[in-house]
Amino acid sequence: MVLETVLLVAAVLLGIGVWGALSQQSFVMLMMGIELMVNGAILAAGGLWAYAGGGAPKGQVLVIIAMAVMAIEMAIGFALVVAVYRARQADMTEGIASMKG
Amino acid sequence: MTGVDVAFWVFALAAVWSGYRVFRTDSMVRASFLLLASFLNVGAILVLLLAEYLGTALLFMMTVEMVVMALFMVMFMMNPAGLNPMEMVHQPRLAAVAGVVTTAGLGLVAVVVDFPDAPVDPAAETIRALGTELLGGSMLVFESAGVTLLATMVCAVILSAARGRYGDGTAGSVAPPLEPGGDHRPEDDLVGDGGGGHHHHGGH
Amino acid sequence: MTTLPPVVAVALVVAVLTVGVYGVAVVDRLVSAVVAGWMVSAGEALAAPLRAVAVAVTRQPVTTEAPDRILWVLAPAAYAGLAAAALAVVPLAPGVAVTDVRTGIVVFGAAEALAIVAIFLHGWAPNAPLPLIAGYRFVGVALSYELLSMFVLIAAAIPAESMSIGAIVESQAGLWNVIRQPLGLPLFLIVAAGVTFLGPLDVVDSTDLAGGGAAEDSGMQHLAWSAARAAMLIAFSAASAAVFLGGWHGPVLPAAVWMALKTAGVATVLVGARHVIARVSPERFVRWAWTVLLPLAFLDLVIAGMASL
Amino acid sequence: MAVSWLARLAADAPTPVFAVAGVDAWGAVQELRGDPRIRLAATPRHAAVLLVAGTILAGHGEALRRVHDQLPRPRAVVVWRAPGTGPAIPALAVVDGSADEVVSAVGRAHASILADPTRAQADLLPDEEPTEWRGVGPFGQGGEGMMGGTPYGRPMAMTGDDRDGLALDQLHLTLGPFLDPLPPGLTLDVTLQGEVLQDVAVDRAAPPVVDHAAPGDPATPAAAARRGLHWLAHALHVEGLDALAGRAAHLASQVAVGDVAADRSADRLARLVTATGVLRSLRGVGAVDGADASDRWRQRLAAIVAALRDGVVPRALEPAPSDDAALAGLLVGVTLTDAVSTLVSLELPGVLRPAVAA
Repeated sequence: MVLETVLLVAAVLLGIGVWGALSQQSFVMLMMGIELMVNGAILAAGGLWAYAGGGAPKGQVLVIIAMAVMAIEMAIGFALVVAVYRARQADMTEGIASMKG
Repeated sequence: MTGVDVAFWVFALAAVWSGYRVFRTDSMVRASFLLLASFLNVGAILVLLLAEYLGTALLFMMTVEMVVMALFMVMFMMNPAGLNPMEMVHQPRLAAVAGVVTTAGLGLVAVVVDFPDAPVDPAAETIRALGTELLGGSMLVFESAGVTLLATMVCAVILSAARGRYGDGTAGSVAPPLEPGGDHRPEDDLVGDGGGGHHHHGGH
Repeated sequence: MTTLPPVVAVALVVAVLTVGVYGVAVVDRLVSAVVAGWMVSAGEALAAPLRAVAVAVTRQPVTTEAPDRILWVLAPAAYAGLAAAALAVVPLAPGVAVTDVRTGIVVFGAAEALAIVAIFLHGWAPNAPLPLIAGYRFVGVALSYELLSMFVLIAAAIPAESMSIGAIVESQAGLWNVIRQPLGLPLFLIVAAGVTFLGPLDVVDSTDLAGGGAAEDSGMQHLAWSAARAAMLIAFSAASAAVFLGGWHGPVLPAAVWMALKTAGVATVLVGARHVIARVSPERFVRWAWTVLLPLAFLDLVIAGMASL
Repeated sequence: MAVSWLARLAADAPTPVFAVAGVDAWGAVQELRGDPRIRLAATPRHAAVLLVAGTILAGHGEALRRVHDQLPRPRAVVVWRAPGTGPAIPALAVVDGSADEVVSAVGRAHASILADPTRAQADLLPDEEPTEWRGVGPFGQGGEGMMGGTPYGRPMAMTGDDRDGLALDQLHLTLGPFLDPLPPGLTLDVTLQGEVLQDVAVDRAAPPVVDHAAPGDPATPAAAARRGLHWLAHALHVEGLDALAGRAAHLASQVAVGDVAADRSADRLARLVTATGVLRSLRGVGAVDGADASDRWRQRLAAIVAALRDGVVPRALEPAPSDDAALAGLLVGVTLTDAVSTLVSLELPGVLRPAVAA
């Protein structure tokens, strides 16, 4: 386990997240892709903190912020899905092809 | 290879494999819990990296989050149990290319860039340092995150509530066409349709 | 805090859980006999768990239509494993912790949260309606006490100035947390009853769903699930004893004996409550949890914070 | 030998029994909860012996056979007080005697299948999928596309409005006729959204065979107390208080043999039941004509105590829903837990009479 391998694993996770977020039609599956991207980012930040940051506490704060971002993304994402579903009965991205109305 | 290395590769492969399976399974519930498995493995790697608190906090947070996720998945999507095949994708080629390009680009950065070599001291009080930092130097950041989360909660409740400040939240909205991209049919408007729309899942 | 060698540590956790599960079964038998007004001899009560095991072993497993076999088998194993993980961070005597990590209460909280997943999947896996309803119902209820547990544990960590459970025990040398933070223990016991779905909070394997989450389990499968449930009860009892009842602190008797007595006491109270308190409706409990229990947990945190100023 | 040692150990345990009872034998079955030699299981999956008691309606033959096959092997059937009509089921033992005799017979049946598993009873129904679906559709899933078909014979969940104005998936279920918490023979077709009942219909598919099944009003105080205690034992069991249910059932058997100490025990039982908080937790559940489940429990407890202590035969109890529609109306819009609590709290014959006389 060295910095390069940790970052490579993080890159693969991010790549899978990008692929999932772009290819999935369902809102919730799309959000899963985004979560997986943040997962990769957290791993990368943790790896850099441990190997290149000399254990600076600010590095850990960054990870905590990433987790907060994930929580916010989730909460707002689900709230939007509920709002859209309530208004349009749609839970797929194509279901709201037009944003009017 | 030391025990830590073996553990790292086990966790890393498990994280990647379960992350990939998220988008390849037929069941929403399995998808959520595979994503959780990916998070758990990343949390375990963080513990190996001596970020004990972050690793365990990630486990804790993601578990609750994925339980909520699974609930939502099943609430909003048909076929929760994976009895029928689930293939809801668009632009698969573009997505795959984007994924590979992202991985390759970031991987290149990981290999090529010469990062400073400053490993964390295993004896350091990292958790105490984190606590002091959160309530000391980075207090503004920490508090901003807290306030943002509060604002998020308020927003989420407002967005998802059935009734807004100005009456019914769905007033003026229209039902989606039956086919993606199809014409909107006025008779499908939700307004005045007491029962709500039943078209979306009306596949048979 | 020293850490035991891995082999000893695993053996210790398995031994404590085995004795604990057996003890829970015996106490359950005794309490239910007293409440039912039956005569039960000590030998009979001691033999009851073994007989129950024999009944389970002689039954063949059954299956449902298109179940998720892997998860169905994995769920009890995961639940028991989480009980072991939760118990591992609780020191059983000074210096005798399996792994007294610095983030003890966070690990305990994570095990608790993952237990929700295990219980849900156990209901989901058989692909049958009643277990499925039980699984979803549990998730709905469980999300409301996850916060409670974290608040009371953090409040207990404040006077110790550490998240390690060993340090929390040390901080109670003079005054136990049950007196210093009177709201902590009752709230934590509610969480314990919830995560092990006992008695008033048995919203999972409840009789109103004809067995609920375990309605499709038979023989060994049901036995494994019940044993995992009892193991989690022991983990929670040990944590309650360590975090709120002063752990190994106590006069005259050796430290480990005090810890064992306190753990057994908490477990007995929880098992006894099962037979004398009626089940609450999940819907009403959730309302009550968010409007009454959560503010109480806040108050607990405020009391702990004020006291440490 | 290890196996026989295990079998002996298992035979010494309380025998796990799943009871299927006709209306006429339901009370007697509840009284078995007071016997420590057997344990009435909540689901056939937890049982070793199937106890078929009293008159089973001919229309419930299919359901009875299905329950039989749900018992894990090795299994045995004991038939008790069968009138000779109704669906036939192969039995290891047929008993027409007292509760004590049937408990002994159940224990013997369990011991005999443990000692010799070849004596255990085979499946009654063929092991096959309820619907032919394999190979149909592009993925062999039994339908067309992601939404199509009825995988494993079950329709896909369709959406319907819930109480928060969101159109979410619904689950259609049939509960009964032998579901442990429900009155015997009652079959409900329900539509669930989450745990909330959106639609309830009482199923009348099973034609009645006998009409003497509905118990008449009790003539003596002892009979009235016993009937009340049978109800109490079942109700306590459903509310998660099995040990107290055992106490109530035991008291019922004491009353049956004319034990003089029964009145004091009844008083104590009523106090214990009140102390569990069950009356408080049922407040506001299933109100009929202003009386909720809690009121019905309180009335019934008072009636039991009065019958035993003062020798009073209680007058007709609180109002029950008059017909199926009223019963279904009582259950729609509440959670499954509350619906079950409501059903349990109702006077049983009030629910069952229409079911038998339809």
